[in-house]
Order: sequence, then structure tokens, then C-alpha cells
Amino acid sequence: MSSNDMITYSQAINLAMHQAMELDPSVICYGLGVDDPKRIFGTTDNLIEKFGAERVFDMPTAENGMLGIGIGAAINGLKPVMVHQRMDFFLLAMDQLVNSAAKWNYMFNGQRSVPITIRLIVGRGWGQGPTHAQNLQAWFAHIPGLKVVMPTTPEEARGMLLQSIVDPNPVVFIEHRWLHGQTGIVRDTPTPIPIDKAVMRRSGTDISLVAMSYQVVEALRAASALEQQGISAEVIDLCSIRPIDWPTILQSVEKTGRILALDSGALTGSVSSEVVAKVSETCFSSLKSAPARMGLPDHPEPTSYGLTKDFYYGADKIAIKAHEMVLGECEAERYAGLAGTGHHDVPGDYFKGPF
Amino acid sequence: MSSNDMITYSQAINLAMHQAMELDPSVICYGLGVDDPKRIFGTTDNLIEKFGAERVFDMPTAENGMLGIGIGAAINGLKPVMVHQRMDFFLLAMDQLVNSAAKWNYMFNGQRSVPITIRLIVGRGWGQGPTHAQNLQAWFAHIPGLKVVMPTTPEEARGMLLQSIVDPNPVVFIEHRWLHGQTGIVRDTPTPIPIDKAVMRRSGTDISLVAMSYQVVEALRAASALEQQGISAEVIDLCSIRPIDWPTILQSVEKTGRILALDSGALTGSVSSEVVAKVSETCFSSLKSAPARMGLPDHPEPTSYGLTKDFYYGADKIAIKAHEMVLGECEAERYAGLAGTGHHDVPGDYFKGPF
Amino acid sequence: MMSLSSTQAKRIYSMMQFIRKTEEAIADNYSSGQMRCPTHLSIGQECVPAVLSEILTVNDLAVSTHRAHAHYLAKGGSLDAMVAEIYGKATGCSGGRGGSMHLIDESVGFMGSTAIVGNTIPIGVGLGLAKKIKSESGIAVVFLGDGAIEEGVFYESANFAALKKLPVLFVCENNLYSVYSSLKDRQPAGRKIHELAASIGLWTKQGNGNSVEEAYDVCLEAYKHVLSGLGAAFIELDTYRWREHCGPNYDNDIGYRSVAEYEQHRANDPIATFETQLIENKIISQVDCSDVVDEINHKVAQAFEKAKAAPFPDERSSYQHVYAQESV
Amino acid sequence: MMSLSSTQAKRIYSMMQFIRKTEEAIADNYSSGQMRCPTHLSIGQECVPAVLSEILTVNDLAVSTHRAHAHYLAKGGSLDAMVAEIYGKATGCSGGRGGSMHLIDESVGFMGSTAIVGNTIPIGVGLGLAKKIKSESGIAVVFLGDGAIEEGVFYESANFAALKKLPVLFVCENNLYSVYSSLKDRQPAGRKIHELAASIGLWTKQGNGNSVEEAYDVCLEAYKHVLSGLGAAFIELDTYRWREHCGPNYDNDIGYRSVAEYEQHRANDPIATFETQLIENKIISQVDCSDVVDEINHKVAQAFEKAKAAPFPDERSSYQHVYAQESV
Ligand SMILES: Cc1ncc(C[n+]2csc(CCOP(=O)(O)OP(=O)(O)O)c2C)c(N)n1
Ligand SMILES: Cc1ncc(C[n+]2csc(CCOP(=O)(O)OP(=O)(O)O)c2C)c(N)n1
Ligand SMILES: [Mg+2]
Ligand SMILES: [Mg+2]
Repeated sequence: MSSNDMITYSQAINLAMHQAMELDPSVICYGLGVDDPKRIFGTTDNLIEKFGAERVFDMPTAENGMLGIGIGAAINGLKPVMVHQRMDFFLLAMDQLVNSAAKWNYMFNGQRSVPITIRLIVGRGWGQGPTHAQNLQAWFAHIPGLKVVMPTTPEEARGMLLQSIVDPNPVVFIEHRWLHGQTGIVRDTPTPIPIDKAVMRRSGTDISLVAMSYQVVEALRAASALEQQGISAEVIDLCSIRPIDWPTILQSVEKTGRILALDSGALTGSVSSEVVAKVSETCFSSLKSAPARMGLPDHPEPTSYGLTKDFYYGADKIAIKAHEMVLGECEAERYAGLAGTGHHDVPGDYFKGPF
Repeated sequence: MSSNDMITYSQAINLAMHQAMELDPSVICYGLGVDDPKRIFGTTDNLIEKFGAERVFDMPTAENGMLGIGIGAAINGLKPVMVHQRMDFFLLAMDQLVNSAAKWNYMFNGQRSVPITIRLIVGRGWGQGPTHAQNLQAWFAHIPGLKVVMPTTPEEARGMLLQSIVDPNPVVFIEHRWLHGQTGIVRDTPTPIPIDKAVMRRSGTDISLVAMSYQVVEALRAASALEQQGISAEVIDLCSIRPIDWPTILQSVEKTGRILALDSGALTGSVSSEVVAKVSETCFSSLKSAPARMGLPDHPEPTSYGLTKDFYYGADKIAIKAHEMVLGECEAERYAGLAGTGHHDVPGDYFKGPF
Repeated sequence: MMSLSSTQAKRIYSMMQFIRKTEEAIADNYSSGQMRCPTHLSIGQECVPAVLSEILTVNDLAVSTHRAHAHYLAKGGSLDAMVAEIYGKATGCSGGRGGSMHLIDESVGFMGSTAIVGNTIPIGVGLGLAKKIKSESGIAVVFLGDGAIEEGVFYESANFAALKKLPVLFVCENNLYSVYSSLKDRQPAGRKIHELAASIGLWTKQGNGNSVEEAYDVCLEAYKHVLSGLGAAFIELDTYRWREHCGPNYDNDIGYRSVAEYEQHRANDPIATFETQLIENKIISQVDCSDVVDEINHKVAQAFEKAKAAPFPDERSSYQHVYAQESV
Repeated sequence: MMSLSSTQAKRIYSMMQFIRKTEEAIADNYSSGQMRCPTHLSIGQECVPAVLSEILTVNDLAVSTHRAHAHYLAKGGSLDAMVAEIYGKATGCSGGRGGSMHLIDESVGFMGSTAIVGNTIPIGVGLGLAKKIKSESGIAVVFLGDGAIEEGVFYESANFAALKKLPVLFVCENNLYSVYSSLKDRQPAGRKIHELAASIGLWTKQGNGNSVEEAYDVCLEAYKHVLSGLGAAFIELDTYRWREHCGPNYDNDIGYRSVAEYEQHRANDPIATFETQLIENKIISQVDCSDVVDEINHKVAQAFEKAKAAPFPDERSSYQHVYAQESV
């Protein structure tokens, strides 16, 4: 696995882990299942074989204690990478995250920072249901002292994970389960990618679509379709949600005069709320129409296949909304072709469950 | 303590607790210190004497487990009121709050709700520092299934606590330490007050100040001073931050054309972001100037008296900002009289520490 | 058959078969892609739930985990509603909102299972607290695994249950694994879970969770202890999961446990062992056994048919029930 | 004086007086309203920290709680920097950002104290984990109270420390109270904390935390156990807090504990007891004692003067250090 190859997002994560652990013996990797047969969807493949059981280890089911232990290890010179198969489990660890990791450097006056990286995986589909598919990034993005990244492409997953690990601060690194299978060209050198920059994925003049993580994939599909309708959409991938790269976003909105913020979490109090608030405050006079947000509905995710068809929104809904914002009305069927054809609850036919 | 008297906010809470426990034997009250000599700043005075140790009890320092136990008790027919002297301690209980309390009714298809009330007290001043003065209401406001209230006046503290207790859903009831000493007329009948309504505290035509909890007190002081400068500010007390009473806010902004959202938490990703986002989306064409937010700086609270002078913002800064929004420039000294004169880190001279 | 009457023994046998056949039907049907939710089977672990079904009454309340089918059925939960739930149907016990990991049947005191490890432990203790405060009869039962005891919330909950002498029975099925992690990677060598529980302040007992007689004695003694108001109890029952952690298949090929280990535990099949015993003791005949199984298979097949035929819940209802409406 | 040389005994005596006099000075000055942060005194609890000061080396790392002054000083932390920190001054050990509850002096291995109960327990275990992985000498010491052991995070941390045989020593000062809550309202009657810790898998020992000799023996044995790589240990040392939970005053009048109870523990003053012993054994004279105290009082007075005279940190610096800048 290497060399400017076309690889998957999970392979890119794996590559970064190998690079980081090779470059720096103080990097350790732990979490439920990091050394089990499934290897966290392949992302921890071969780590224990190569770096040994002292640096790569499973843990008891004890999320808060084990995060605190990682923080202590970080304070004493290690660079831990902790992994959770679901973000939902990590709710048990909020005391250590917020009261310790995020504040240590500040409350001890900059004497000691906490270089820990916490990989959180967002579940989706196949009935993950109310407690295995939450998108709580807005929580982390609200906490001073944390950095929070949500890379979309394999290359950025690789480079931003490397940077997260060498960053002296606690970084919450969020992976969407439906990105793991996405492929892309990935650099073979262990070059980190800054974790405070948004990326303009596609440039446009009529509207700015500002998205994160898997919603970027959908936004790009929408942008292509919009182009065919004569609408030029700019797509910005936030990449980092704390800090947010405001100059890139504001510049885009100054240019297009329209913003549609796309969140992968529940709408109310989401990161997209922050984006729309900031843009409205700052670019008010440049706005040609009301800013808008899209996010998940404000209810827990139901499990049933029959209840989840409209829970997530994809390119079709994004395109309709953007079309309306730029040109006014839009018939529902105009972008019908963007709706997926297979089962709505799997990223592709290859996925057969159970998780 | 009763009878349309002028009483303090803590007495009002205490009154509501007495009323609730008298009216309904299934109400219980527990938490660290509810029966100790200090009685949670007087809010649990005489409860154990009147209702006994089975219904009013102290607990081990075990926030997550003890919340789950309250949830179980609620599921089996009790109406627990849990108390935390500091919101910060409650970070340990996020799994039970979000994965159990907030979702139980939904994930079991409406068969069983969780009528628990969780009182959280926000600390401020006298060096409470990074982990004893956090304002994390934005977190709770982001979670479907929770109700979140932050009453400002004694009467609303009383009535909304009563309603929180009889509400069939989990309610996070947030008290600001600096409100405990505020006085006001309180009804003596055990009449609940709806927990989904904002209250217009003062009507005006030039700008809407939308605030919560202690910031409403400061907003009202600012509005008085603004009036003397010929600026008519409308002050809306959110009271409930989930759900937010949008009609009241939107109507106000439609009228004034200007909004300044005032948060008691760190600015980025705050409830004020949600307010500004929603208003910008909905009232775009009514806005006469860019919407604005104020909140705490995006860093943890330092402890030192020397570092906290500007950490909180009060009526003076609110007035300046509002003045600028309505009339353009505003000299810094115009509202200097609104700045407090005594120590900045205590609610009044009566406060001698340590907490 | 010491403490068990032959009627009881037969009922326990039937319950074990009922659980097994239901689970096997799930396994057989899973690959058709219609049960679209994570699903954890208890095949091999039927004995403890079955034994408890003979002891617990409808006044006793229970909560469980991600691996809850057996507990739900043993508590008397509706088979049809469970299968429909796994199929995500409107007729499911949670209306399709919960799936396999969120089962409920309040009519029989099964108060809910959830998917976060350790999550229902304090909730079960809270059920017991309410029972005590309301002077309600019966006890609260908390089903949990050997992995769940690693969560701090177990310790906090056990401490409080012991402190207040609550009518709570913790039933720990120790199947040696948490997903693919063996006990030795998670808990100190040589430490016994039941001894740990005892030191927290719980009355405890340990036993073979694949032996009906032993499990019955352990469960009954613990139940009586709790029911008589002497305080909370914890029982640890050794057992073994035959199939993969999550999903319908066997997974002895993937390397986290040896085939030899699996074969050894497989030989302790609680059902086969008990069946042999019953036949040897002439409590039941081979033919009776077949009849029992046939009847169960029929019931199970019907449940699957009904579930498959049932409608999905109305998509537009997905906004409902975020909040309960009526005051309580 | 068994295991203690007279030099050691004198040093321990001095350290106890050092802690006491520092704390008394805080109490005396607190009401002037210049130490504007919650402050928890250890008066009456000086023995365990003082004894450990004789055992621990600079290679040993320590973390502590809201009640950390004694641990910080015993570990060798700078007095001046601590007093300045309580005064919120720029010269404080945390630059005024932390106050009394957030002390740090990394130069002597005091890695931090924090204000959330139980919060530093896993962090101390993590320090030990890093020591083990890096094959670093010394151990990690976790100071904690009898209340903190109720947090699930203690249990989780202890489990992991035992599992991995980490070089971690848990030092539990059992002062019978958590704020105003007595042990009996929080933990099952008759349960011993050290026995609970043993059942989790830790090597344990219990002793009188107000007796220098006994506490020294317990601490030394535990320290040697951990240092020699045999795994994590937990010691429980009984003691008593004389003043209010938080703040400078006595509070026997408010009713959560009886004056009789207080007087009984007050009579076991670790310093007076040890002083009498030292004088009886002619290790030190009454005059020596006064000299020690005088010298300490002088040092303490100087620290207070310096702290009062020091400037507050620059308000504009309050935005700094939210993030560390340099890559690590
Ligand atoms: C808090 C949390 N952490 C991790 C998981 C992932 N997980 C699901 S089941 C399971 C194993 C639990 O083991 P045990 O309690 O022994 O139950 P068993 O599966 O053996 O029945 C784990 C770790 C989870 N669901 N919740
Ligand atoms: C998580 C949390 N819950 C509650 C508190 C409030 N609190 C501060 S100190 C304390 C007492 C802790 O008792 P113990 O561990 O015995 O320490 P001691 O004060 O006796 O030294 C409590 C409950 C807190 N700081 N953090
Ligand atoms: Mg198990
Ligand atoms: Mg104590």
C-alpha cells in the first residue's frame, strides 16, 4: 500500500498510521478492535504486526477512563491515536475530552499540551439506528482547545491524519463510514496536510455550497447537475470544523452572493448554523438572497429501512434547494436523476451488513 | 415562603420543589448536597425535613450512573429531579443523557417517555475557572428529544420548574449562579408556566436583543440606557432554548429589522449562532443591517481576577454594539456608566467566596 | 433433577429450544437482506435466560443489551413483535424504530434493551429504586455481559444498588468475549468477575451457565435473596457464544479464537445436554422433543411470515415521538 | 522510629509543618478577599504527603485533585509559585489561569491537579503507561480522596493499571467526607475501600494516615512494589480534614459532623503526635521545633509578600494558550 496509487479512504488512513508510527516511535494506537480480525474496517491493518503489541493495543470497554489514560500518556511524551468504531460510544468520554484534553494547555498556562488524536467513525445505514449513527460534530466544534477535522478525500484523510498526530493539540478526527470505500490518488510521501484549511473542490459563481465529510460527495454531484442547468455552484469542503477557515468561505460568498451550508448532523445548532450565522454577520451586504442550511431532521435516526429513506439528504435535494435559491422555483423532478437507484441504506451494492 | 411575595430566584426554585413534591408523591429530588447544610444555595431547603430521606437524598459522586438510575426510576413511574451544583460535572453523564434519556421515547416508538428534570447550575466569578463555570447549553440544545430551559426571573424559575417536572420528557433546567440572588414577585399558586415560550421583556422598535438567562438582565439594563439615547430596543428572553419559540423572535425581527443575539456561552457554535442563522434564513428581506451575535470569548475561563475582567460582557458592551447597529458609530464612553463599579467577579458585595 | 419439577424442566427445555429455533431462523434468513440492522445472536447461550423464565414473574422488570433476543423471549416478550422489529416493520415491538438492539415488551416487564454497552445497567437499578420507593412487588433484573462490567457505569450502578439495598439482580453472562476481544486483553489475569462484584458490596454467586440445574439453583437462590429484601445480587454464569459477535455466521476462521476452543464449548451445548438428561431421566422422550421443536418451528415460521408480510411504518411518521405529548 | 533515620524523621516533621503553616497562612489571609478562587485546605492531612516526600524522587510523577496544596508542596513544588497562583498572579505556577485547584510544577514531577472529581485518575495511569512504553524510570502517583473512588473512571483506570501492571501508585486519603457527605451515604456499610481496590486487581495496603511511622511503612512498601515492576498498587490512609471542605473556616457548627467527632480526630493531630514522639526519642528538641517553625513561617510570609506584590497577568494575554503552537 503506497506510491501515488488509487487507494481507498480506509487504506489512506492505514497508510498514514504506518507512516506516523514509522516516523515517530512515540506514536501509539489503541481502541476497541484495533488489533482484531476486522482491524477497524481495515484502517489498522498490519499495525500490530509491524509495531508490536506495546504500541498497538485493544482496550477494555471503558471509554472515559481510556481517553484519560491517553491524555496522561500524551502528557508524558507519547502521541496516542485512539479509535472508536462509532462516535456514539465516545459520549461516555466527554469529561476527559472537554475538561482535560481541551483545557490542559490553557489552564496550565501553555506549559504542557495534549497531543492526542481521537478517530471517531460515524455510522450510517443498514439500520444503525438511534445510537450507532450520530453526527455530533457540532459539540466538538463548540469547544475551545479542540481541533476537529472531517476530511472527505483519501489524500486528505491521509495527510490530515498525519498532521493531526503531529499537532501538539487534541484533535478529533471524524470519519464517515460511507467514505471508507471512496477511492482517490494518494501521495506516497509522509507529507502532512494542514488541518485548518478549507478546500475549494469546485469553483463557481452563482452559489457557494459549503459542506463537510460525506456531504461534500453529494454536493459535488449536485454541482455537476446544476452546471447542466446553467447554474455555477462553488463547492467548499470545510475539512476542518474547528477552526473553520473563514477567509476561504467568506471570499467565496462575497463572490457568489449565495450560501447553502450542508451539514451531516441534525440541523438545529449544527455547524451549518455557525457557518450561516458568521456569513450573515460578515457578508451581509454581499448576499443576494437569504442564506440557507440543510441538515438531518431534528429527530433520532430510526432503524427501519422503511423509515430512513428521507432521513439523509443527497445530491437531488441539494440541487433542488440550490436551484431554487439561484433561479426561484424548481420542479421536484428536475434533479430526480440524482437520487440513488439501489437500496438507500447502503453506500453500494458491495455492502451486505451487518455493520 | 409563599404568597405573591418578593422572593429570590433560589427561594422560587425551592418553592416550586415544595409544591411539586406536595402535589405528587412520585416526585423525588436527589444529587450531591441536596440534603447537606448548604442545600444547593438554599434551593432544597426543608425538602428532606418535609418529604423524608426516601424522596430526598444525597448520592455517591457518580454522575453518569446516577443519571441512568434517575432515568430508570422515571421509566418506572417516578419523576426525579436531579441536581448538579455545576454544569461542568454533568459532562460525565452525556451517554445517559443523549443515548438514553433523549431517545427512549423515540426509539421505543412512543411507548415510554422519561420524565426527568435535571437542574444544572452555571458557575461564574470568584475564580471558578476553566471547569466550574462552563455554559454548555448549546450542546443540550442540539439534541432532539431533550427540552432545555434557562429561566431568568424568579417567577419563571418557579413556574418553569414546575412544568419541567410534570413534562413527560427529559428537561435540562439551567440556572445561572448570578440569578440565584435576584428578587421578584412570585405567584403562590402551583401554576406551571409553559416551557416552550419566549417572553418579550420589553418592547421596542429599532432592534431586537435576544438573550437567555443572566444575559437578559444585562440586556434590559442596556435597553434602558439605549432608550435615553433615543434607541428603542426590544428585549426577548428565550426562556427555552430547545425548543426555541421562533414565532416570537421572527415577529420581533420583522418589526425591528435588526437582531443582536446575546449568548452566555462561548460564541462559536452557540445558541446565538442558531438564532442568527434562523433569523437570517427566515427574515432576510426584513433585515436592515447585518445580524450580530455576542458571546463569551472562544477560550476557557481563566481563574485569575486579573484575567477575567473582560471575559464576561455586560450592559455596556451590549449597548455599544446595539447603538452601532442602529446608528453607526458609537464612542466607547457613551455607555461607560453601565459598567459595574464593584469587583467584576461577584454578583454583589454580599458575595465573599469561596463559591 | 433436584430442585426442578418435571413440568418446570420441560418448560425450560422448551424455552431453550424456542430461543434457539428463533435465532436459527434469524440466521437462516439474514442473508436475504431483509433484516437490515445489526443483529447479535445468543445461540449457545440459551440456558440462563430459559432458567430465569421459570423464576421471574410479570412483576419483575428486566433490561438488556445489544444481545437481547433471548432475554426478551424468556421474559415472555412477543415473538411476532420481535421478528417484525428486526424486519423493521410497523408491527415491530418498537414500531421499527429500534431494530434488533432495541426490544421492548412492557406488558411482560421487559422494559427495554439498548445498544450502548453498559447503558441499561443504571436504568435497571433505577427501576429497582422506583420499586423500593413505591413499595412495589418484584425485582429488577439487569442482563449484562462480561464486557459491560468494564464500564465505569457498572461500578457506579452496583455501588448504589448495594448502598441502598435495592431489589436488583445483575445477571452476567460471561461468554469470554467482547466482540473479538478475549477476557485476558481486558481484565486482570485471574480476577473473577463475581468476586469483584462481591467486593463492591453485592451478594454474589457463580455457576455454569450451560447447565440448567446449576444455573437454576444459582438464579433461584439469588432471586430469593433479592426478593426477600436483603439487597442487590450479582450472578455470573459461564457460557459461550457460538456464532459471530454480530451477524448470522460462524467466524472461527477469522482467528480471534481457536477452533479447538470453539469445539470444546460447542460440546457443552446446554440444550443437547439437558435433552439427554431429560430423556435419561425419562422426563421426556425423543419423540416429545421432536414435537416440541416442531411446534416451535411452526410458531417461528409463522412469525417470520407475518413479519415479512407486514408493512413498513409510514415514512411520514418518522418525525413522531421525539417528544411525548401528554403530561404525566 | 523503626524504618526512619533521624534525618528522615526530621525532614518529614519539617514537611508537615511546612504544609500546615502554608495552609494556615492561606486561611488567615483568605478573608481579605485577595485569593479569589475556591480553595481546599489539607490542614490535619499533612502526614501522608509529607511521608511520600521522603520516598518519591523527581523521576516519579504525580497528579492530584481539588485539594492539592499538600501534594504539590510535598512533591517539591515551588511555594512561591503556588501562593502566587492562589492570588491569581502572573508569577503563579499556572500563570493565574488555574488557581488553587490547578497546580503544576513539572520541574519536580508534579504534573497537575484538576478540579473535577476523579478527573486526574486516568491521567495518572496514562503517565504510568507512557513510562512503561518508554521504559522510563520512576512511577506515577495518583492522589485521590474517598469520594473520588465512587466515580466510574476510578474503576476503569484501576482495571487498566492492574491489567497492564503499570507503574502506578494510587494514594487514597480517606478523610471520611466528600464535601458534607459522610461515607455511609455514599458507599455500602462495612465495605473497605482498600479491599475493593484489591478485588479490582491492585496490590493494596491500608494504614493510619495520621501516624508518620505507619504511613511511612505503608507508602514505602507500596512504592517498592510498584517500582520493582510488580504492578500497580493502591494504599488507603485514614485521616481527617479539620476545616471546612472549601474555604478557610471551621464548620463544625453547621451540622454535618459532630463536634465530638471533630475533637476526637483533632486529638490525632499528626504533627503534634509526631513532635511528641521525636522529642521523647530525643531526635529533636522543643527548641529545634520552634526553629523549624520559625524558619518556615518566615519562608511562608515571604511567599505571601511576593505574591501580593506580584502583578496580575496581562488581561490581553487571556486569549493565549488555547492551542499550543509548535509541533511536538
Ligand atoms: C460504549 C460502547 N462501546 C463499545 C461498543 C461496541 N460493542 C458492541 S457489543 C460489544 C461487546 C460487549 O461485550 P459483552 O458485554 O461481553 O457482551 P456480549 O457481546 O459478549 O454479549 C462492544 C464492545 C458499544 N456498543 N458501546
Ligand atoms: C465530577 C464532580 N462532581 C462533583 C464535584 C464537587 N466536589 C468537589 S470536591 C468533592 C468531594 C470529593 O471528595 P473526596 O474525593 O473524598 O476528596 P476530599 O474533598 O475529601 O479531599 C466534590 C463532590 C466535582 N468537583 N466534580
Ligand atoms: Mg461477552
Ligand atoms: Mg474525602
